[in-house]
Amino acid sequence: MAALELAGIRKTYGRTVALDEATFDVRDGEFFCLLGPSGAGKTTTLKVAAGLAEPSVGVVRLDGVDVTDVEPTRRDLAMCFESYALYPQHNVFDNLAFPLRSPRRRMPAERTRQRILDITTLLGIDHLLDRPVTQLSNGQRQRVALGRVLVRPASAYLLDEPLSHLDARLRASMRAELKAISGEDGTTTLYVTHDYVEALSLADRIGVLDAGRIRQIGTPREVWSEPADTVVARSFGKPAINLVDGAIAAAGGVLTFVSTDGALRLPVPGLRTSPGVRAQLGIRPRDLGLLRGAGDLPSSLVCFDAAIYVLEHLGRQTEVTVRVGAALLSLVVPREVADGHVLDDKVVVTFDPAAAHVFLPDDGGRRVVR
Amino acid sequence: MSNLVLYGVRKVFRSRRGAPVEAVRRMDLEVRSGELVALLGPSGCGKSTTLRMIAGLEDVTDGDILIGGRSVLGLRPQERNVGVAFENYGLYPPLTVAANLAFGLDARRLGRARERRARIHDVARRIGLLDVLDARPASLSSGQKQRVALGRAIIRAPDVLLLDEPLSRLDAAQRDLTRRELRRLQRELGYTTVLVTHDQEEALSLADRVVVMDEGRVRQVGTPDEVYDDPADVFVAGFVGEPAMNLLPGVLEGGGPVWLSPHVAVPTDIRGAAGDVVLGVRPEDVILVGPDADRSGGVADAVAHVLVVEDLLECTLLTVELPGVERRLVVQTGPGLRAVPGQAVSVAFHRLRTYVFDAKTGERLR
Amino acid sequence: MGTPRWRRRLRPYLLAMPAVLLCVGILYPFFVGVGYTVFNFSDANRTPSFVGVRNFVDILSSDTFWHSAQVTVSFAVVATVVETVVGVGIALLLHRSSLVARILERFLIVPLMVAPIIAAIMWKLILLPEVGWVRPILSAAGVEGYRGTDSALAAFFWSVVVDAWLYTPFVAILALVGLRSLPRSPFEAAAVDGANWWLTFRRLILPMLWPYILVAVIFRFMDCLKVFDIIYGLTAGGPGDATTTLQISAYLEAITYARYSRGMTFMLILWVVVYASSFVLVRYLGRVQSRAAGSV
Amino acid sequence: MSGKAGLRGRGVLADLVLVVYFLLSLAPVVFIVALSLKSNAEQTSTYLRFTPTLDNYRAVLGIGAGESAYLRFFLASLICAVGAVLVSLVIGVPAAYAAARFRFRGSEGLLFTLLSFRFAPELVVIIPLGVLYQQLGLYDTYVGMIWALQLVTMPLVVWILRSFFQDLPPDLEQAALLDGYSRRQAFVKTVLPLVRPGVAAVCLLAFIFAWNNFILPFTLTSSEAQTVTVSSLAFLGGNQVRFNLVAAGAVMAVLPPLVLALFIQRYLVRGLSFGAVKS
Repeated sequence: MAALELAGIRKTYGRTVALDEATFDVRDGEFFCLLGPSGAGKTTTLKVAAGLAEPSVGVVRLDGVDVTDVEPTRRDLAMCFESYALYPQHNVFDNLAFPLRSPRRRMPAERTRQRILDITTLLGIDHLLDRPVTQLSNGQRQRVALGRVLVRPASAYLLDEPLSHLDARLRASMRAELKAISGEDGTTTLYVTHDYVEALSLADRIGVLDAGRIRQIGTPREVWSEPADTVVARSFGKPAINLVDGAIAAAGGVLTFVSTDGALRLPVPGLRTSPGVRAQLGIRPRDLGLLRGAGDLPSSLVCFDAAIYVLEHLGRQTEVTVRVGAALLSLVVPREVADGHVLDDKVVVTFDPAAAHVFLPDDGGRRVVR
Repeated sequence: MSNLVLYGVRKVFRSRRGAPVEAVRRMDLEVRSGELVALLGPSGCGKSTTLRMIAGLEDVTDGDILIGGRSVLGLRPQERNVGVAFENYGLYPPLTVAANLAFGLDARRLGRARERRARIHDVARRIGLLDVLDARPASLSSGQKQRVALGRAIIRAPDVLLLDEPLSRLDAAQRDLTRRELRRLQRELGYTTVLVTHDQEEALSLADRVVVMDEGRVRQVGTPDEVYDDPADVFVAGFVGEPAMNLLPGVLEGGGPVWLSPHVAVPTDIRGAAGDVVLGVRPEDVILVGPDADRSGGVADAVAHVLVVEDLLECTLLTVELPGVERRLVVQTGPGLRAVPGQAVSVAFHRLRTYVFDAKTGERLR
Repeated sequence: MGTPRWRRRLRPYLLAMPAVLLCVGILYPFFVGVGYTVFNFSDANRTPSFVGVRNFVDILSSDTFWHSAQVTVSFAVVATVVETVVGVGIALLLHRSSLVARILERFLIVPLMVAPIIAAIMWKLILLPEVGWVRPILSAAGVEGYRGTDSALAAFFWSVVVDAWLYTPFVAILALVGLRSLPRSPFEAAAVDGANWWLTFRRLILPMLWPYILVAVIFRFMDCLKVFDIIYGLTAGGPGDATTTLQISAYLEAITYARYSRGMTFMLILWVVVYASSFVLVRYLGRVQSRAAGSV
Repeated sequence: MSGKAGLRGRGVLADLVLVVYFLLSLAPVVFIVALSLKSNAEQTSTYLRFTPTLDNYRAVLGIGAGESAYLRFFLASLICAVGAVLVSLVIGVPAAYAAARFRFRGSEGLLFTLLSFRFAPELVVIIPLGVLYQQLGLYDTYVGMIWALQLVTMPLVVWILRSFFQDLPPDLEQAALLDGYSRRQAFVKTVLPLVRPGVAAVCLLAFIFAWNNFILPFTLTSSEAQTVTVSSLAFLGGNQVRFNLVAAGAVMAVLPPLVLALFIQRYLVRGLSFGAVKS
């Protein structure tokens, strides 16, 4: 086990910048998730860490030792490729044995066999050992690829979207499995994913990567409740956070957010900003509600008028999209609350000002602190 | 707009090698005028084949297809007035977006040049393609491609609109956005629509009615709520809903309880049946009873051992082990639950939302 | 335990080194040959003297050169067009689910594997009035007075026929692969849109197939510009100089008459033409391919 | 599809056109085989009906006559083509791998130089090469021919192998590196087994092209290293031409490439188009 550190990594391919000044460290035994959309530079980061790509600028350290010039073979890292990178000429067993039989390890045959059996049983692929990998489904291949990493001890694991090709049910159970394994085994892990649920579930800390730049590093709770900017805010939650364009005004001494067309006006007290700036209001869909009948409204909530744009069932809940002026807002409510509404119905939406975030589009979407 | 009726439709693929494959088995379905019906199922369940038969891209082995009360069996795709948005878009790569939209109008020589231009403009405006009319498909984002495919399908005002996995190639953010727009557009235009998807969330959120298919067979037809709350068999139960329903093997006793292990019995209302069953309960319908989950008030069915805790902030997922039960149980609770692996929790199964299925046939027992 | 960067940087060069040496080994005679063009080097004149651009002036003002150039270009254009049109046509016919097409496709490559010089010999025999099949077939069709390749037009015609016989399959194979790699859904969409075959062909198939056709055209055109085997074997450039292409002229100059400098000058001019056309065509191909690339 | 019924008439017509094309395409082959089986008496007197005889083949191969020039040419073709392919392979595999996997200065230049060999009119190199060979004593030798044939085989080997290497995701070798293998081991254990069929196909194709080449041996050999293609033409040159013998020689010269081509159908398109078109 080792601590892994990337410092000031810049990686360019021709004129395109894949990674820009990426700096982060994965502590000894920590599970660190890099979250970002495709093309954000996640795989490049892993390849730089593994030594498969040479950074244009920057340093990679393992346990404080500069390994930037060390061949990948000698870094003692294990990596799971998104493309699986299984050896098509071998069956499952030989794929898993490949790292154990390498000149660096030369594990005795009996121990190799035992180790492979343990791991494949854990991953639920022990019945496939004699199968050529070309005859496996994508989900099975992915588990073999993961197995090839877990089968051997390493200073750190580098995992590139190891669950992305599994179906929903299997993904959820493998995620839980992976969480259990990492809890017990405690190998330093750098995990790359585009799925925020995986990041929230698995990570000790999350780094949000976008267009080659790290936007924020923090615990799941930090990146969720204190997003550094709109990119981070949009990375978490389903449906995604609502972002409404507008400006900050001072109405009767209280700072108020006013949407561009003036249709939405909401007080946002306690902001450290001045009236007149352009702003984006961010509200998570689960922080909005629908007012049913003339029931009394908790004093902490404010409300505004809207019209129903679309209703979508999500099991026991319904995602309601409402229109306020030109802005569309999604909210998620229990099914019975939405039942009976039809398109273009007038509704009253409730909202907790304390749950709102304000971002400054003129400042790269940075969040205003309260 | 016309209604669409499938009457005993079958499709058998014969290959020179191997046995014939029955891709669709005797399917009966009526899609009412203006309705959106989703065909939902895993890949290879026959849903795309059904769509292709309606479009005329695939022969019908048996049965009849009627659009607006008229059989279309003898008609080539060119002669059926259907609009199709293909899964991989099927855009015409050499043509601009405008020419892609115009292709069907040109081919059928619909209207004068000026009317056609006006129509293209109108459709492009509706689905937000005005800026890219002169671009070629290769330079579009997948969201734009998807909208071109949709625009091409609706521009001729088809009798039936067929959408094959229309959102599958979009990323999560785009998918949510496009899904919403698609739903709104279909409502406004009122097209009779058949949508094919493997994504249960897409089917539930878009459709008026959902047809769940598996291995060429229709498992259930119903509204999204019916399919979700009242699954007809174990396949539907397991396929619809996320996180997926827990399906635990057990033994049903005559008196009602299902024994999951010698230590865990779950009472049910089923009388007069006994034998091997599968007990189904959604993670959200498992209730935590005890100091940390005082909102239930129910009586615990079992004491479980927590294996994994996933705090997803919108909710918390627990993976727990019931005494003597091999299959693990997933429990979904509201956000902010404090639990640690190794802890013991009491769980209760929501009485009205616990389903029992015959272990052999998969049929729901009531 | 690190490996210095310069050693990692060197790795590809070490791997490519032998190939580079080989290129040098082939480029060296080429440059020596380019040197010949400013001397008057021949077997008769083994101690050449510098003549400047006189070789170029002589050749560019000679009728022989312009005649050969005209023959070469006409041959290249006619043969390429014929092979492309027929080849693409055959590919379209083969790209159907017909039993006949499936069986015949297996024989497509047969001519392609025949050495061009052997093909020329075969055809020479076929065209011989004494043993060949052409005379009886023509007379059966009522055409008399067939006399093989002894007129300028006939020699040119049959040269093109032999080239087309050999290389039409090349175009057809490329076009067929192109057709098979085209996505299916645009054509299904076209059917649903109500398009007939001609509209589909004109607006979709042809433009989508263009990158493949272009590869075939480039290869055929470039090869035709330097055609040697077929014409040498069939007519040896005759009758007279009716089918004397540039490479045959150069051969006569440099090898038959051993006038190296003049032969080399011929070749250098042809080489410039070939290089320039390949440069233009390959760049155009690059544009077409990159345009076709991202398209789904 | 119900639509097919309307096209059935057109389908028959299309099949008919195909049949005509293939008759024309295969007729010369049938002709030459027929001619090679004719006796001296029948070669000028009959077209299709004749009594087949293998005498011409016996004559060409010198069976019964003790010594055969043709077999010597055959052997020369074989030595030159195999030699050229082997040299190209040894030099080309590392170069193709480097060009596929690394971006390095000059890689494009190298590739395009090789491609320009393919498109260059051969004489542009042959004329000075011939003079050079006379001076070095390489004229009419196997070594000289093998060297000159690199003009034909080398671009093919490098370009096509590069496209094979490019098709393999680098992930495989990278995985092997991380699994604890050296670069050489990674190449041998992961890449090589996967490209082996492709390499074999390229070798065969390069062999065919080397075998079929005419202008190089025609200008750079005279007797010792003269190949089948050149000698076939020489048969036509004599005073007393026996067409049936020429035909027999031609058939034998065509046979090896045709047989080998059967093994590489899958890779043929990629080979013929230098990797520009993949099937």
